[in-house]
Amino acid sequence: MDSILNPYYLGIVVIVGIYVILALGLNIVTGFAGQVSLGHAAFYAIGAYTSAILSLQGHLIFWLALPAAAIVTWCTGIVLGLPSLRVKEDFLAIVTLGLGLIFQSLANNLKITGGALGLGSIPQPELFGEPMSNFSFAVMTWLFVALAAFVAWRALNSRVGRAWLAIREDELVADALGVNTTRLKVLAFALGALYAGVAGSLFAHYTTFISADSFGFNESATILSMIVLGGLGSIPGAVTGAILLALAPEVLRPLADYRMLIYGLLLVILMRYRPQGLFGRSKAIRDRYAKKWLKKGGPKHEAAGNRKTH
Amino acid sequence: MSKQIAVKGLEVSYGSVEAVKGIDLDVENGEIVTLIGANGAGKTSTLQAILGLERVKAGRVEYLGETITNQPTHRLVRRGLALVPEGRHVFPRLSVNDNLSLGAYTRSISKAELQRLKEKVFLLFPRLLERKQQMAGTLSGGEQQMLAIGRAMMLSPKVLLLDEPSMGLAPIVVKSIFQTLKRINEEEKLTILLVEQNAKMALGLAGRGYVMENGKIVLQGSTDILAHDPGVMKAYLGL
Amino acid sequence: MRLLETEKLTKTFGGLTAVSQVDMHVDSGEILGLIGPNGAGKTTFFNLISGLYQPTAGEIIFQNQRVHGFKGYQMAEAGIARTFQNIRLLSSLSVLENVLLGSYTRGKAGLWGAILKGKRVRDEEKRVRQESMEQLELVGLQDYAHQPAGVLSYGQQRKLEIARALAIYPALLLLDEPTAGMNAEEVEEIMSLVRYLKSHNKTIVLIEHNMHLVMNLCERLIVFDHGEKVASGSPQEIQTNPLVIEAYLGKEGDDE
Amino acid sequence: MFWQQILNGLTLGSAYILIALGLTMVYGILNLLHFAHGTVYMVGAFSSMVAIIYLKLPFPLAFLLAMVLAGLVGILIERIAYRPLRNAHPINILISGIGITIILENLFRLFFGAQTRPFPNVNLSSKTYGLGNGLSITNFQIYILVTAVVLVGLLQILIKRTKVGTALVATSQDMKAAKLMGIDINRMVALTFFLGSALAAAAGTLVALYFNAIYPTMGSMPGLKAFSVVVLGGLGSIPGTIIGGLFLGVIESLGAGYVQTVIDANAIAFVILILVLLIKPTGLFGKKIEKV
Repeated sequence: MDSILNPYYLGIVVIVGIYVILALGLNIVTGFAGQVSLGHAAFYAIGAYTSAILSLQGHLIFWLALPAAAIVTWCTGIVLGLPSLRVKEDFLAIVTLGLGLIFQSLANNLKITGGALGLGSIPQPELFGEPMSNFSFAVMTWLFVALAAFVAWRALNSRVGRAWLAIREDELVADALGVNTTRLKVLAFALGALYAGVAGSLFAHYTTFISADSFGFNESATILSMIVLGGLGSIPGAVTGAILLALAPEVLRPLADYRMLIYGLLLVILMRYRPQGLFGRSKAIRDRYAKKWLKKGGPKHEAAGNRKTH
Repeated sequence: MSKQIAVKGLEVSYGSVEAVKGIDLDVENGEIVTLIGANGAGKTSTLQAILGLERVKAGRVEYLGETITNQPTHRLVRRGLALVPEGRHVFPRLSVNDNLSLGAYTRSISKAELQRLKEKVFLLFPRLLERKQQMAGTLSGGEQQMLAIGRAMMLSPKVLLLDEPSMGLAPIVVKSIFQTLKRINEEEKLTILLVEQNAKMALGLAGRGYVMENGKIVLQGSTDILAHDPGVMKAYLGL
Repeated sequence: MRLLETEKLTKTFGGLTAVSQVDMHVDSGEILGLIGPNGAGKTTFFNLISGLYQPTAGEIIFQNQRVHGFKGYQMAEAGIARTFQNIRLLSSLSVLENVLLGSYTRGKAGLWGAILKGKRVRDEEKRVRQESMEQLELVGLQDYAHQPAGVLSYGQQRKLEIARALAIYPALLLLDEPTAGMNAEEVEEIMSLVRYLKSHNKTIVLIEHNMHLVMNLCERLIVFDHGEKVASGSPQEIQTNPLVIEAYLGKEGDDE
Repeated sequence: MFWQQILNGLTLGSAYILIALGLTMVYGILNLLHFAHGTVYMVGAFSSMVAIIYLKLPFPLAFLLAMVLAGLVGILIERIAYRPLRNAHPINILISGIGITIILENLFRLFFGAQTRPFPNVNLSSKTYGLGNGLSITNFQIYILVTAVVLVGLLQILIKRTKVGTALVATSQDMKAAKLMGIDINRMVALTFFLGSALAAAAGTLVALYFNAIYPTMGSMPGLKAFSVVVLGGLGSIPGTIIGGLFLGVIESLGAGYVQTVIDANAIAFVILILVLLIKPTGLFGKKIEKV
């Protein structure tokens, strides 16, 4: 019992929980709606900085700063989603990658974000007038995880969720069936951003110090790897993938210098031998991409009725 | 007569779906053989498997008496096996002329010989000569089909495999293309294996035929007999 | 009554004119056939009137309303549904889910409603499921409702696409080569489905290469060639139109 | 001052072009975003260094050897990380590329350490030539500009004038049809990776020489920026990439002086990219893709 309440382990529990929320959010954007984002960390950063700045300069308590961060990221998601989501697929991946780098760069240079020094002394949350213990913070984080998973599940199994899947599978068909694809894509983007905002706020108030280094391209790539490892579009997959990859650096810590090397190897091996992820519905998704491939005339099958049209 | 192509117990599958379930088929020197059947019957898979574009799961493919099962496509092409694929697959942003040159890519021939081969193609399809410098992607469907066949002829193939050359073309264009195929077969003594959904046209052109359903060959024989088979008449000729 | 009308509808891609100055109309309750060689612009024309392409010039009038510049989803909301020549089902979703998507325009539930899932949202979900099952029954696929759409046979997939389009409850149904690649038996089934829809006052425009079907089913035909409307009239008129014979059908006689 | 910035920008742009051409060619033939390309640039710089220090090769030979070595590494990356995934989801391929990046960066870190090293002494000292009106150019800048022109020219000749170049073009237009012409697809893919990686290695070596700095993560930012060049140029278009590279180099060079207080020079590339895509979602030279 003693060892579980050890702050080091509790810290890991909190950080893993934060990653799960991040992964659940990106899973809505990429897994449900099929929009590849390589800049998810930007929203994570916006959430963290908003919450930190509101507490430090606006003297807002955590319980108000967190929802404020969520609203700000939701709105930023809409504002950034509207123009970015006009471009498709590979273009979108690069645009979101760019957004991530731009925000990191802003955080590094603006006064309000503390520039390269970052922001410190972010107040820890209080509960009933007392500072929250590490244990209660961990419990609270995982309550947010549960809420995030529940919301994602409700959203998926609804009219809106079906429209997302339609966009993911075939945007043109979604359009022809009456789905306002731009609106729905922006909606997914905003909801994913909101999740990242919550995660960012939790992160800021847990570590009490944030700097632009925590929100770079590597962070975005890690979150994406989590949902791919779990299986794109799968909620249990996003949770499992996030837990595994967030724990990996801790588990591999004894290997010291070889840690990142092994992490890289793991990614390559997993993509090769389990491309559909742990919870992936392999066939269907692969078939779909086989078709995309086929348009270029690659190998693969006759796929019933795969006629070219114009 | 010798066998140009012999397929024995051929099986092809995609994951758990079996597309071709053990078929036998052969094509003899100088004849036109057709393989007809509805969409999804496994015809295209059969052709692709012969040419190494699909993996053969079981069975054997022989070409000129030699086993060629699962050999890489580019090697089979070098040995004189040409396929005109479904959907034509011309190189859209290359000129008609360049498309034809690529047809002879594997052959080490002189410029003059290359030119002679192209002229032969232009004799078969005069329309292509008119559009020699045009990008292939801007040709009409029928012209693209002519180009695809002409491009395959640049190989001076020993066997020509055609996958649904009639697809999506106006009846009048199909007729003209089939007449040219007949001419090629007669003048060049070229062996042809033709996969078609348009059973009426295919049976009219070929000497022998196979009928494929759900991955199996259900009927075979001379096209005269097949064309009068009640089952074929109902299912494929709409009579 | 005029349901749809186009005036000088034109679409160019770069320098290529795919559809050129097409005037046509569709009356309520009729079955209209579009024929012509591949590349004649029939599918492009469909893409224009279903909003997937934006016209370069010309007008589209649907139910007496100018729908110029409408996107695909707006056309669907207005009541135009379509199928695709190359079957575009969402193959990893179930058969029922595919049809449910068709009923998207007839639901209201938004994101927050879906998350809170109040009574109204629950009732709506129940209603669209029921209606979707009815569409499946109409095309005879109710037994496959919970299978992934990808496992259906080719002919069944075409029917599912029609069921999905019907779930929009469209005023106008566009079918792009509904019998392509089907055997004679399946073609018959599609024909009787189309007849059934007609008897229920649906308006249908179809692109088809199967002359047997076109001549038997359509009341009126329009012939496309090189992006232009070259002829229109009853099947009998079209069959005897010398222009059409020369460009498309080939001379009678050498057909046999 | 303005013209000086333009000149510096053109130099920078030439380096971008050399890196980005590999990405463009790979995208053209396989439709994939090659995320490990930046590390090949790093491998090139390190290979030159090793060749100069340990093999005692003169600079030009070391330069060529580095191009060949990096080319081989490029082929190897395709074999290991991409070929087994040819039918997979693009995101899988992307992550596989990121995995390779992590592996290579850490391998080089283990061997050479994480610190920044100077470029080895090659008896080349920096010289500055005045061009009048306060305009000046260094010999290193001249090397970069000349190398870029020569290499891009050679590449154009290979693609436009040779049989193998036509085969490469054919493969990028329609892979299945290319097979049916008897073209060995895998060799074409390998050739593409070889050429692209060799160009990146050339850029890596020259930039390392120019800035006198080599370190294991030196490729990550140029690699990411090269993506913005490729997208600016319209994904898969070689002329587009060339103009995109020069455009970005110049703008970045001009902009650096003015916006440095808000945003790093590195992020300017992406601000421009996003602005361009807002106006033209398919990039400066992208073909409008309408698919139904």
